[in-house]
Amino acid sequence: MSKQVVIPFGPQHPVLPEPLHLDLVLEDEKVVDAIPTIGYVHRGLEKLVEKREYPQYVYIAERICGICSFIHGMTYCQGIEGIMNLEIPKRADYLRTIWSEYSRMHSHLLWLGLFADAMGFESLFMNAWRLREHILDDLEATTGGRVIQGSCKVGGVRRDISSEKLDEMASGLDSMQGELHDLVNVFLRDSSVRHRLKGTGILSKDDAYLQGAVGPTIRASGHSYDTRKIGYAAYGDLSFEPVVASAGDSYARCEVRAKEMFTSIDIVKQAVKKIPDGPIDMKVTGAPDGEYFARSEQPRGEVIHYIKGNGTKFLARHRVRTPTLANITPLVTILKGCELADVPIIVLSIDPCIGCAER
Amino acid sequence: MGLFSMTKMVFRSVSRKPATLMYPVRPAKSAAAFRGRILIEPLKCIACRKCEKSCPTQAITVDVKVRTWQIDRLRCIICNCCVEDCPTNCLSTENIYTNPMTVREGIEIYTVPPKPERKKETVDNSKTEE
Amino acid sequence: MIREEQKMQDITPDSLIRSVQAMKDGGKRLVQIGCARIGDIFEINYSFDKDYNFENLKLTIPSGLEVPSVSGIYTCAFVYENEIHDLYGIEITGIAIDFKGTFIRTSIKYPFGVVSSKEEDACQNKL
Amino acid sequence: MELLIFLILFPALAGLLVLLLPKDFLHGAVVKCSALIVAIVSVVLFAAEWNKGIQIYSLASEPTGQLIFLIELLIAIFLLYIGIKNRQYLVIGLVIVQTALVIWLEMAHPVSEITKNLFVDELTLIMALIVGVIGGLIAIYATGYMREYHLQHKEARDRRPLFFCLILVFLSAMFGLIFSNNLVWIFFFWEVTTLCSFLLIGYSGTEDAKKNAFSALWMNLLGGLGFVIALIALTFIKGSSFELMTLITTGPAIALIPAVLIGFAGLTKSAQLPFSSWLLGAMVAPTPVSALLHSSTMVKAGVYIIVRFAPVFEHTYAGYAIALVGAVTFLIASMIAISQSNAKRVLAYSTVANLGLIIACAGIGTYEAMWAAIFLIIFHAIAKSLLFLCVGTAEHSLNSRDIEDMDGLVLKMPKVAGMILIGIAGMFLAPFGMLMSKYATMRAFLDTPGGFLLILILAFGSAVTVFFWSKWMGKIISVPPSSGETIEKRVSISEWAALYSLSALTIVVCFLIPVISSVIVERFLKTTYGMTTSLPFENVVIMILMLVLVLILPLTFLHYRKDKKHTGPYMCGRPVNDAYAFEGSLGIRRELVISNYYLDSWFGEAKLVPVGCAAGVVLILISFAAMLIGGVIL
Amino acid sequence: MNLNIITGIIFLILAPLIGGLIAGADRIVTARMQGRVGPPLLQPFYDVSKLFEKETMVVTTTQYVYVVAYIVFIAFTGALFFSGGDILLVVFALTLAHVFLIMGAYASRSPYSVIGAERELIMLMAFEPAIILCAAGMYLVSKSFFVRDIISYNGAIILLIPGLFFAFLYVFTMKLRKSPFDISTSHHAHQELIKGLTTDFSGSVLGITEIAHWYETVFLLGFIYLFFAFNPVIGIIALIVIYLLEIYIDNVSARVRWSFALKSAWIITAVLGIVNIGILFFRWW
Amino acid sequence: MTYLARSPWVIHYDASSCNGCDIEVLACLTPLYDIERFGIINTGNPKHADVFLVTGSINEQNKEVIKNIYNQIPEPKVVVAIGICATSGGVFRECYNVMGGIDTMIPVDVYVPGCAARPEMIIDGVVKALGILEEKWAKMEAGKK
Ligand code: SF4
Ligand code: SF4
Ligand code: SF4
Ligand code: SF4
Ligand code: SF4
Ligand code: SF4
Ligand code: SF4
Ligand code: SF4
Repeated sequence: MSKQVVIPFGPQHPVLPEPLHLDLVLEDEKVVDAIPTIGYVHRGLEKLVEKREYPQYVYIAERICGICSFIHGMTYCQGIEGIMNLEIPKRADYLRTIWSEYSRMHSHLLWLGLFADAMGFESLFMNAWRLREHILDDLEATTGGRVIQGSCKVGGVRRDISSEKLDEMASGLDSMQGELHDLVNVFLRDSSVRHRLKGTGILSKDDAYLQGAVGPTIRASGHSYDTRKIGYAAYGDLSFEPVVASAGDSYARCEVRAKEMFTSIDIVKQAVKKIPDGPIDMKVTGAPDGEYFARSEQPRGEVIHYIKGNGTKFLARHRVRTPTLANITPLVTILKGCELADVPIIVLSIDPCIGCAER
Repeated sequence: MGLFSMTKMVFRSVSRKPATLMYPVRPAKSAAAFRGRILIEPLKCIACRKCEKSCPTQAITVDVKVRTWQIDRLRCIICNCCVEDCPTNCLSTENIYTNPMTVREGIEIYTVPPKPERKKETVDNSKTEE
Repeated sequence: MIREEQKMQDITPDSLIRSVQAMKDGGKRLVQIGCARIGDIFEINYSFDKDYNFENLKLTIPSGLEVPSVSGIYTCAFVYENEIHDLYGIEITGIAIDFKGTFIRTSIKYPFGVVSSKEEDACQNKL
Repeated sequence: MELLIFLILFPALAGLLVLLLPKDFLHGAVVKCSALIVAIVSVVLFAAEWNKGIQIYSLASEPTGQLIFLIELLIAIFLLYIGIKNRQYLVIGLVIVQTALVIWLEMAHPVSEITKNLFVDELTLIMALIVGVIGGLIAIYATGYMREYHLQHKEARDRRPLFFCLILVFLSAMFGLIFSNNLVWIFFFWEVTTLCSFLLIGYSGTEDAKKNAFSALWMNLLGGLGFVIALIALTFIKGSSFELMTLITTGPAIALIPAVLIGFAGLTKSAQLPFSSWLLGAMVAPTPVSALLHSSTMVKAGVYIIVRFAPVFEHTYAGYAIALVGAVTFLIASMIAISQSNAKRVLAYSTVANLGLIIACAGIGTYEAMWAAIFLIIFHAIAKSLLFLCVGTAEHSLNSRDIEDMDGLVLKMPKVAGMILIGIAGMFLAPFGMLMSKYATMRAFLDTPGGFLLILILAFGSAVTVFFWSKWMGKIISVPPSSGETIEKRVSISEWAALYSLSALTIVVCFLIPVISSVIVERFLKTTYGMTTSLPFENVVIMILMLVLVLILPLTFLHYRKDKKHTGPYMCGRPVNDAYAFEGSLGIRRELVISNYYLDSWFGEAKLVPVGCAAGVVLILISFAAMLIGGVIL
Repeated sequence: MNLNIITGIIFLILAPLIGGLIAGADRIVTARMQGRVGPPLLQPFYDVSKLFEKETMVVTTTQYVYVVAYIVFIAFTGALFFSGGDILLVVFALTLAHVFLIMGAYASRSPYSVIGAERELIMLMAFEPAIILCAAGMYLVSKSFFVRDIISYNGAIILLIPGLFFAFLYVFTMKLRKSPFDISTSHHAHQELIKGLTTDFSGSVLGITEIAHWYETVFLLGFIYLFFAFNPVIGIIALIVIYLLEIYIDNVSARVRWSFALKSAWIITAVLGIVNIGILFFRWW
Repeated sequence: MTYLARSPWVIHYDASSCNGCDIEVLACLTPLYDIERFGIINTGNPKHADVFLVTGSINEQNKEVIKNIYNQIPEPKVVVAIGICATSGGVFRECYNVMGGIDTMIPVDVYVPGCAARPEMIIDGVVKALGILEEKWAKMEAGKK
């Protein structure tokens, strides 16, 4: 007689902010097997390229996801610009960079909050999200949207930020740093948090690479792989180092994300200093013909927008390979052998975003 | 190592006033740039259908014959494209949002001025306006 | 904005496994597998990366052809291969974890494998 | 005295009758009748003697003693034969040593001068009731059970006459054991129970059964050896006596050495660590055997003898060490019970645990502890036999004795499930008997200087107990998806009769606690210790109030039955069908499987048994050392 | 019979009110610790009233019976305690009550309820030794199991059994279902078990569970009060401080795994128990 | 008099939203918006909930899930569709796998527009839903008599 338990986990589950389902096979509370299914959020939006002209499609691309909405829009635009070989104005590149980093901070804070929630640390969740509102306020003030920014377009950006506002943003980030430190301190130092995270869901260095992990997930396993280093947008002009940890456990992933926020603050401050004056967009005519894999670093890792144009206003194919999709295989690997209580932590530790994984 | 590292934040929270904005007792915070909803000045509209074409969600329907400009609030994603594309600048984005509704009636219809008799006048008109 | 250098290489179904194995032997990471339908043929892109150098293998096949799975080489390929199967209806044989068409459940079977939706419905104003 | 002799001889004779009757002729009827008679006579005995205090009867030991010696030799020869045939060298060795010692004892120190060979006191009466009534009920149950057993177990040779004969002889031996005042006689009956249990465990004749039968045999023979040595020691110690009642009153200075050695025998017989494995192995036997061994006979003989010597153990280090053996066994066996999913093994571990508790009380040996020990014996016997019989019945219908397969038993076998629940509640829940006894145990431990560690062990052991019983209850009452027909129809009348009687007993005896306490137990304590104790009166009231509440509450079910909307369980929003199967990954429809926790990595046998055995061995050695220091040197 | 039935009855009437108010205050303080305003003080009463207004959905009707039994015995436990009854019986009755609650969860045979039930059992297993040893400690101090005798013992019990008191405090968090031990079910924070034990309770069944929890809170506070019974003022202050401490701990720690909860509770109870009970024993003999 | 409006417990399900509206729903719980002021708790369990907040639109795979959750919420209950995806399918209306707003599957009581809906809008929506909840309760009580 087997003493196994087979239970459904998700799609509706309070610790999973998004629908993903796992069939968990447990022995007592040990996870013997976890088989995932996605598809609860699949909309099929890639096919909308056949109905929307490519400049309009930016707004669809943005809504692949509401968390790193901006980066999706931007990467899509970069893809089109890549095919059409457009050199967009420098200021637009800088603005894109700034907004990208704001997205990253907002996303990481959001994630830290959810992660705390998964550990049953409610007040930490509340505090992370309270801090996140500062970032959202700045995003809203500069783009007009809290989560869906809608400020990117093919050939540049749609809104400028005044230099006073830029300075204000930089100093705002400065003053936020203190509280951010306190927050991060809890994640990295508190013994109850460490008790839950240390050694939970270890992804070895080799597994991380061969199973195609990206973003903080691969960086936490000791690879210094950060797509921003390719130097798209203004990243080529700015100096920063990818945050790397080596343990490969949930704690390392948390650590990487926590520290990345400070890198982001630093990047924004550099960008604010260096941003050149000039136009923010350029006129785009014609239609893309050709194909290109646009890559960029989302909060969750490398995202790839594959765009294939056929010379008409309607693209032949747009495909997004989102970081979550790449991280699913590692996730399944590290879930095996954990405890039921760790399932939410491990699932969240790769920061899954089903929204864009399924499109 | 730290037992109860959260202490500092907890005591800070207790000693400060709560961060809560107290909506709806006090009005919502929202930035001036916030895209709440699309506003039209129907009188300025020339029913050129440019907005209709640029709208990624087909929220706008312009009936050139009956002279109406119609928007479906439950479709509009407030992307601002129509505002950007309108030749007469009759569209704008307010930072007030559409209220929730209990029946699915997001459609608002505005009557726009009839088509001017002669083409030329229209052009003149718009020029003078500018 | 800089445009990345992206190596594209065409392969055939016979050489698929060999080329992918060569990639793995070269220490490259599987970035993604994606598919596009151009008329009646399918293009499957296998993308790899090492130290930010992007390389792509493009497999072009007519519809109806079976493709061997590369999940034996890179386990993580199962995600993409299941997806391609569910969206395009391309048979991929020997996937490590085969969802048998339940990876992404769609209301239309193989939505990308059939005619484009633009041709199929004229009305965009439906509720 | 006639009643005593009747009780000792009648079951054995009835057993022989069954054996001699022609095949398939009236076996059931004979067994049922004689079991009934035994039960009735033991009640009659109780009615006749309950208010008379200690009654010692003289019976010339001469012819009987020689007969006993003869039978003992026959048994030894039989065991030797079996041992040689099966190459069980340990058994052979033990039998040889033991027999040699017995012969030496008989030759060198004939103890024929003893005349006060039989006696009755309150404790004996209680034991007699347990053996007679519960043992009788089990025998009745067995008639129905064995028919079904042989239908299902084709591999076992049908030797039912032998089986019933052994059961009845077993009862005889038990009666002999408790009525004898002559330690040599006690030893004889002791060996008869060993033999009977050996044969009953090996009844099915399978390899497994044989193996376990032999391990039971050698452990009990080891205990028997201790017993013989105790007898030999008696011949050396001045002022000692072969009469049980006299020996006990001589106090620790004289009686400690035999007490500890006999106590050691008791530890083996009552399956305390490190000897618990034989009782677990005994689970291969048909369930009535398990019930018999666990509730009213075998193991009870072990604790009975230790409880008898409890006054000797009071305030001695040896007694304390024995108490610790019991306490450690209680804790470890309870813990191991968590990791078991085989219902009979859970029951077995729980038996071991509860016996441990009784022994802990006996080792402490104060009057309060004795009160607790006696009640533990009573309630344990009733509830445990009920549980074993229920499991046996359920096993025949479910074809499994696994707790996991009892999922939703309330719907499949409502009556049996109800009885299991009563039995389990009887084992660990207030206000049922076992828990009230634990209350007394607690108080006893707290009131004695030796109780320091025991109280801690008791606290932890009780917590653990709650866990494994509750999860079993939960399994039974969790409602399975499709509520099919009940499958109780096949259960025979004789089984029902035993089950109903025992369930009723479980509850009724709880109400009777104050009566039993004042009428019997307190008298016993008074005569033994000159002091007595009982539950505080208001606690009795409260307890009875709770009992009434527990019995009434299920009636609210009738009230709530109406107008409640029924839905499926929460399954994370996944569509579920009536059978609780849900849409799983990879397109598979998955069954919802829920199983209890077994916490194997914490409480697994592999982990705890060695620890427990080591502790048991050490403590037993300590008790020997304390015995030697206390008895020989000082 | 020396039971003070009056105080028992007063408990039966007042405990839900006090328990509800404590829960309300708890939520406000928690909210303030998180930088929020929080609900009104009477929110728990609104919640429960609402639950009774809702339709009750059950997986099986027997759930209802178990939950009713749960509240009956929790109330019984408290009443027995407050009328000065035998503290061991009180502990036994508490266990009985919890077993009923657990049965209620088992009855539904739903994955999360059952896992919640298993975990609740583990928590019970972690909790029991501490409370039994406390009872034992009080007996050793006051030579009586009766609450009325313990309460009239004129000495600071807390000073004699501080170790046991600490062990009890440790497991008290489990009973309050607060972080880090909100393992089997939790009031607030989300957990992998949805709502664990109470997942398949709804409407009035859930309402009853909630009221029973209030009873329990008041009873447990009463139990803690025993340690400080020598001086009512100190006693009340101690209760407030201890409760605030619990809220604080709730807000500064993550939920631990069951294994840690059980292990730590047992180790603490065992170590402190041995030391403290040992000292008591040798003081007397 | 009913206490429903004073203690509406919500359950949130992400149908096929882009996360934009989801995170705004979650933001409502956090200090700045703190909907616990109104007694709102995000229970995460349909059996405890009164208000069903749905973001995103119906698709092939989640339609059964939504129905299942809806059926497990005890009466009286209200459904609030948040964001234009949930009200009409939004930008993704024409996607092959989107079947439209939530009301194609279960009755919706309040529609909250916006893409993404702001926390204030969500609060407004829930408050509006409370009125409906009370009405439904009154009807239920009347039905009992
Ligand atoms: S990774 Fe997550 S947050 Fe980023 S776009 Fe995808 S779904 Fe959104
Ligand atoms: S919505 Fe009407 S105007 Fe716009 S593209 Fe479609 S058919 Fe043309
Ligand atoms: S704002 Fe965007 S969605 Fe709304 S009407 Fe204008 S173009 Fe359409
Ligand atoms: S609103 Fe502007 S764009 Fe739209 S029809 Fe009128 S004038 Fe043209
Ligand atoms: S508006 Fe309706 S009826 Fe007319 S074509 Fe479109 S879908 Fe058909
Ligand atoms: S949207 Fe209007 S023009 Fe287009 S098909 Fe429908 S009715 Fe015809
Ligand atoms: S044809 Fe229209 S309604 Fe039908 S699935 Fe496609 S987009 Fe949806
Ligand atoms: S309404 Fe907008 S923000 Fe909300 S889920 Fe839909 S696309 Fe995302």
